[in-house]
Amino acid sequence: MVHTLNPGVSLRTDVDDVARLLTAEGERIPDPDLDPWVEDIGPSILRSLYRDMVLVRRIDTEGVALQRQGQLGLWAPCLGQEAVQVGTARALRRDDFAFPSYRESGVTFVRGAKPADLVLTWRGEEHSTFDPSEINTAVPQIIIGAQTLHAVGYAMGIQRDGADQVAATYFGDGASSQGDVNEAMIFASSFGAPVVFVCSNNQYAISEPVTVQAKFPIAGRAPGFGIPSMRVDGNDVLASLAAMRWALEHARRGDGPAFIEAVTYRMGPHTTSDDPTRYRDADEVALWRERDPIARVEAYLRGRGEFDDEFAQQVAADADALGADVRSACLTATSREPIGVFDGVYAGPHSGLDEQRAQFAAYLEGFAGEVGR
Amino acid sequence: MVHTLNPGVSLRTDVDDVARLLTAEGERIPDPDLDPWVEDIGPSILRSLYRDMVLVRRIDTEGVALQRQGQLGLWAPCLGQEAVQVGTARALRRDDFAFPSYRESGVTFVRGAKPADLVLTWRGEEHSTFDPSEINTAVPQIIIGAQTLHAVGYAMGIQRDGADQVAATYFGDGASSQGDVNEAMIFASSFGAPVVFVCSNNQYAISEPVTVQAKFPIAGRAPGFGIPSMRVDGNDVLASLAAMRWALEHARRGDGPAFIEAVTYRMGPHTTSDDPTRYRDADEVALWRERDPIARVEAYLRGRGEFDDEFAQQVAADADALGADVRSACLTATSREPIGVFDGVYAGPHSGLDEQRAQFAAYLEGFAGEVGR
Amino acid sequence: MTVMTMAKALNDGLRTAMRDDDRVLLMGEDIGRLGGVFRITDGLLDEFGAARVIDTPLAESGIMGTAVGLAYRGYRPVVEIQFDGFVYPAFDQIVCQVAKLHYRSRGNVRMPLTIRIPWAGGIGAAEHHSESPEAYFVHTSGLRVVAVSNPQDASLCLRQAIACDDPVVFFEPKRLYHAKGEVDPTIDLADAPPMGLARVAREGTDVTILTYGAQVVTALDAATAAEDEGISLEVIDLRSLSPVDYRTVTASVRKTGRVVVTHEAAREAGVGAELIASVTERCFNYLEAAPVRVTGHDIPYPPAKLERYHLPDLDRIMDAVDRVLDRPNSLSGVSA
Amino acid sequence: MTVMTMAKALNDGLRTAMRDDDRVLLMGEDIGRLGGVFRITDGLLDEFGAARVIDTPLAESGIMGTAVGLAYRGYRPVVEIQFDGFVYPAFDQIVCQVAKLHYRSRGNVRMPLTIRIPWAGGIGAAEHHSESPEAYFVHTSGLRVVAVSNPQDASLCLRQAIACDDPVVFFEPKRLYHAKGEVDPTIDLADAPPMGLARVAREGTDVTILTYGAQVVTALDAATAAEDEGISLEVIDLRSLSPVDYRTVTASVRKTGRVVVTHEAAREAGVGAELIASVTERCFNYLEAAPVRVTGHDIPYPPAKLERYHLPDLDRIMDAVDRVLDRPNSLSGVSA
Ligand SMILES: Cc1ncc(C[n+]2csc(CCOP(=O)(O)OP(=O)(O)O)c2C)c(N)n1
Ligand SMILES: Cc1ncc(C[n+]2csc(CCOP(=O)(O)OP(=O)(O)O)c2C)c(N)n1
Ligand SMILES: [Mg+2]
Ligand SMILES: [Mg+2]
Repeated sequence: MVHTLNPGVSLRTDVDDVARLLTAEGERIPDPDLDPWVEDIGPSILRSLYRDMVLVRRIDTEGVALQRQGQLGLWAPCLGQEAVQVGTARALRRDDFAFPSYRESGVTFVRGAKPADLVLTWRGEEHSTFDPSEINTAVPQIIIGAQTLHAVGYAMGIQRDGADQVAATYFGDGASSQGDVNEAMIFASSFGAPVVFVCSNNQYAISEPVTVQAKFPIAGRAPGFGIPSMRVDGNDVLASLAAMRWALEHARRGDGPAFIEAVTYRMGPHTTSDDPTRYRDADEVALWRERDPIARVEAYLRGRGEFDDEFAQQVAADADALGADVRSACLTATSREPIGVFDGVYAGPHSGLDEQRAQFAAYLEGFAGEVGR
Repeated sequence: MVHTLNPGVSLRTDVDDVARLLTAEGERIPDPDLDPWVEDIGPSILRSLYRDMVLVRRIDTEGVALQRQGQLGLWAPCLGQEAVQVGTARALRRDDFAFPSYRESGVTFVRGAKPADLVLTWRGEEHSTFDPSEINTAVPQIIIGAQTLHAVGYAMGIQRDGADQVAATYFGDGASSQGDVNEAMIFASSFGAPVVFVCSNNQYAISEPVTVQAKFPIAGRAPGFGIPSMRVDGNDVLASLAAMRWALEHARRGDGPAFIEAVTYRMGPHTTSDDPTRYRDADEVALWRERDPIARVEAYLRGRGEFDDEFAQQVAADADALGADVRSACLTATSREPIGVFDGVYAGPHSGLDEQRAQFAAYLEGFAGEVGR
Repeated sequence: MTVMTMAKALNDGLRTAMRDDDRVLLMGEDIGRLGGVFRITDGLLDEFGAARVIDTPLAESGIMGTAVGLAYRGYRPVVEIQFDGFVYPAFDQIVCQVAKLHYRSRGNVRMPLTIRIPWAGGIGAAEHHSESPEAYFVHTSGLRVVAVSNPQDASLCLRQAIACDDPVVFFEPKRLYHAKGEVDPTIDLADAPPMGLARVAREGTDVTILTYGAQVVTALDAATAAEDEGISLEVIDLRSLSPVDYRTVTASVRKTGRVVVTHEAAREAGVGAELIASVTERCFNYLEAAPVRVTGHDIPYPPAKLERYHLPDLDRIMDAVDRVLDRPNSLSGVSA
Repeated sequence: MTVMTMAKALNDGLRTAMRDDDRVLLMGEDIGRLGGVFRITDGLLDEFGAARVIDTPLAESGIMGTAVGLAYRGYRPVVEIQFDGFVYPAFDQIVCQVAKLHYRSRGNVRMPLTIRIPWAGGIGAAEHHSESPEAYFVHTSGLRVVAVSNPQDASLCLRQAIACDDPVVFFEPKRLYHAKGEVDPTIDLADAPPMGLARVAREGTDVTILTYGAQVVTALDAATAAEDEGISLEVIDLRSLSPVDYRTVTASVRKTGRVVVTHEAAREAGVGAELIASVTERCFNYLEAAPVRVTGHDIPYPPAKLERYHLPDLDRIMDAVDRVLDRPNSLSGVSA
């Protein structure tokens, strides 16, 4: 029969209706789909995933602190979302290309962003700092969902180059409502483009709970477009890594796009300008605190005797060092010269703007000479 | 398990993978999902559906002819798509509201459009003629997919009025790729709006076969958004009616949106400007000629002794009369006065445009007085 | 009369409009429990309920398109676009549907939408949060465009925009949200002057400054500074950018003979171009000097730390004043 | 030199660009087997294959957004928007991404996109098929905007646009697609004058007509008509709308002292406003009369049967010429 009323799709949005390998208590549970993808992951890699998550959290703490101190204009915390960011980004090959959103500091960090790259944009010094081609990561995107199409186009370029790279794009639960994200799935499917969609469903789009965007799991949309998808525990770094490996391999071997919905939680405010107490209960936050992505890895490793205080201290020290670097990159930043606002608008000469620039330069110069008016 | 790799969805795009009640040969076959919706449909209603389809086809023939004769600027034939248009539109209640595209002359006709309404827009006299509130049908839409959102908004209005009407929106297979159509499904689902989506998959978006838009059935997308859907034979007027009744009833009783993909075929060119021989084979067209929506109803009724030549002649005569009316509405049309280009831009006074209008009126007046320059 | 911030005046205006007409409803992202990221809809969900204060999915085209459908059904949707830079996904629905449906339907379908846009720069925001897209809408026939500069206008013009049977794009300068002013929130719309008359914000005799939105404040500051130098600036707050109240504008220009236009938006084909072209057409014989524009540069909005070199400030306005007065200390100038 | 239609010249230009650089690829709706609804890409699928001539799903934002991604990867996408009125769904990607990525990435990411738009009216088309959206793009910093008026420019400017490292919005007047002209399709880009110099299409001494696209032809007709009346019009074909070649423009205006601007697009905040504002700023002391605009009305594009009352024709141009020359037979005029 041909109806697609589709009883096969799980219509629950329950946050526990996810694929998982590490429980909140740090217990390793089996999952037939994910297990094959993490057979090689032993304690040492897990420790390094733990370390990355702690570093990302430290960056985040520093970002919030710097903003509070007036050193950054804004910060979008990723507190609580370290597992999906680190797990999926670590699964990428260096020559794959990531298209993150503003909240993915964990992704850009894993990709190789330097301390300055993590804060100068939020400080308002530059719209972006790093050269995308150096760390194979796009300028983080603020226009919700726009980057998903860029990733698909990039993946179409990979196809044309006959390469075996993959483009990966990150976006939120809110973004899933944008036309662009749906068009991205359609283009990806039609062209069989090697792209992986990672939807970090952190339960909120600013104040709007995910139920405003979707009555059913977001992962359930992809198959309709012909894209296989997986819904995983985004607070489980191992599951995130496994799912991403599955998705990347699917795309890399020429089977086209794949989709991951990582169920997680935004522990902090939307940004430092936001006041989440206006729209969500402390209880809910407390519940999710129990599901911390870092604690469970520690618990698991400790349980197996693979984690001791010395290691924890070492990581904490590394994190402090990184935090200090981030802070110093922020505090030692210098702003462009005023005339620098004109830099980089066009790649080539432009009679109109060049004239405007010259006039403004003359104005600034004359003005500098004046003592008051 | 939580993966939605979703083996439940039929991944075939085969045009015969549809729900059907009348075969191309005019055989009535059972369908457990559709049958309950057409229990009351006896020969007399079937004859009237037949009649409507013949009339719609006659309008279409007249439109093409008028265009060939230079009386219309353009015409978008619906030849071959009469069943889905008549079947679904006849299922609507008068106080439901339809949001058609440019190709749905069959829908606007069934809704109550007058002969002039069917041609004056294509003649270039007016962007639209009828008053939407009189026939509960929106201005037909040219911007691909835009009307689907209007239908959802209208349906949200119905909800707010506590009414039991339904909004129905029509669009093509090509349109299914537009962000707007996907956003429409999302809004409809989130708000549980009483709206029915009717996708007339006529296999082509101008020259592009549907496989450019979708590797898998378009109906398979709706469930991902939480919208039940059905894929029916769009050349089967009975199945189209049945599916539409199912969808309307679903929406009307407060269960939210429903989606129909009607698999049909655009027998003619995209518009009279198009040359389909550039992109499709005569064989394919011939194949679909065998699936004619009108012939099968006649065959079915004849087989049951419910259709005779007298009836056929009567309908043909009615069609000729309608065709003549359409032709005469076209040929007797008068154009607005030149100054009429300014009519209806704003609902209230507008100092800028009023001044421009006055100036142009003065210009026209003075100019009329001049003999040459 | 009460003293209140522009944010409060807008909130109040929405409440009044919703009380006056139960077909008015609000749509947007985060406008419900949160009350909008700028709190302009604060408390309205509680008073009017979720059927009239609608938190929508995150899709601007979807918001605008469903608002069109609600208008088809007889509603008067007031849409909040969260920030100026996020209006573009809705551009197609605005340009092809909202602006055209009345014309296209020969007046049968009204589009009494109000599109509220927290607008423009100067607040140190992230990319895409400081845009000045007004010229796009001014150039779009079928729309009306309003930009306010003080709490009283915010209150009254918003109510007028909502009551207007045509679509209105309504710009709210973010950097003035917390500026205070006297407001009479009870003005009877039937008695009020029509929406969109320009306002002589300060009378003067030497130079006319045409401006709108937050730049009105900067221009008034410039006028104060100019006074010290013995120059008298007349500052006109346009309030309506489409249509422009040329009666007020030309009266001023005929008096002063000199014009400076200032806005934050880029210069090229901006609203300033229209103002200068129109003023030149209408007042050519009164002009003593070429009108001058003081605008944002023709660059994408720069990073926050640099925005003060982009936004036309008091000094740049004064420099232009010097130029139209042909005073030697003008630093800028136009090449051939 | 060969005589060919503009359609053929464009087709030829695309072929040359694709042969010259294998990173150039075409994207759009129906551009493959059909060769585009105007046949501009005719035969290119056969020559270059489906990897370089890409029939896309029907979604303009999708086309533009994936083109951005391809540019990230080092490709040079040439996007065809099927008709002028269908560019708006892509507006967000154009304004926020295509126009800004170079600036935003401090020059690290280039966006060498060419956005081809079959453009404007006069062909009796259905709604949304006769739009003149150029001002939106001229106002958008970070874009370049070109509009051609003859086969030679179509051929050369298109190749230059594709070779340009910045995004170019390229307007092709539909009603001239079948107009013929001499073309040298082999011009070496290295030797060619830079894209976007204005062209004196006809020399004259009394009035400067500034125009572009299909209006160039109308303006030239007007110049012929004017000659009979002893009036000498200089017609300037701008070719580049952003940036505008003001050297050529001001040289002409300083000579004639009188300016008429004509375009099909609506007047309010259109390109004509920018031209008049800039000319007034640059040539104030040379102007003998207020510059005048002859444009489409500030209305949505009307139904086909009425378009001739909307499009500025020879008579309306002549009327404006009379006005700037202060001849008594001018019928229009500007109120206060
Ligand atoms: C096109 C667009 N509309 C609105 C916004 C304002 N905005 C910024 S973040 C955000 C919520 C995004 O939610 P989600 O996609 O779930 O990502 P999250 O912030 O939770 O990581 C909104 C509405 C925007 N940046 N872009
Ligand atoms: C936004 C937009 N883009 C492009 C077009 C040009 N166009 C008109 S019809 C059409 C194909 C539509 O195909 P489909 O949705 O399948 O409907 P059909 O014509 O087959 O009924 C296209 C590309 C348009 N009208 N609107
Ligand atoms: Mg979220
Ligand atoms: Mg179709």
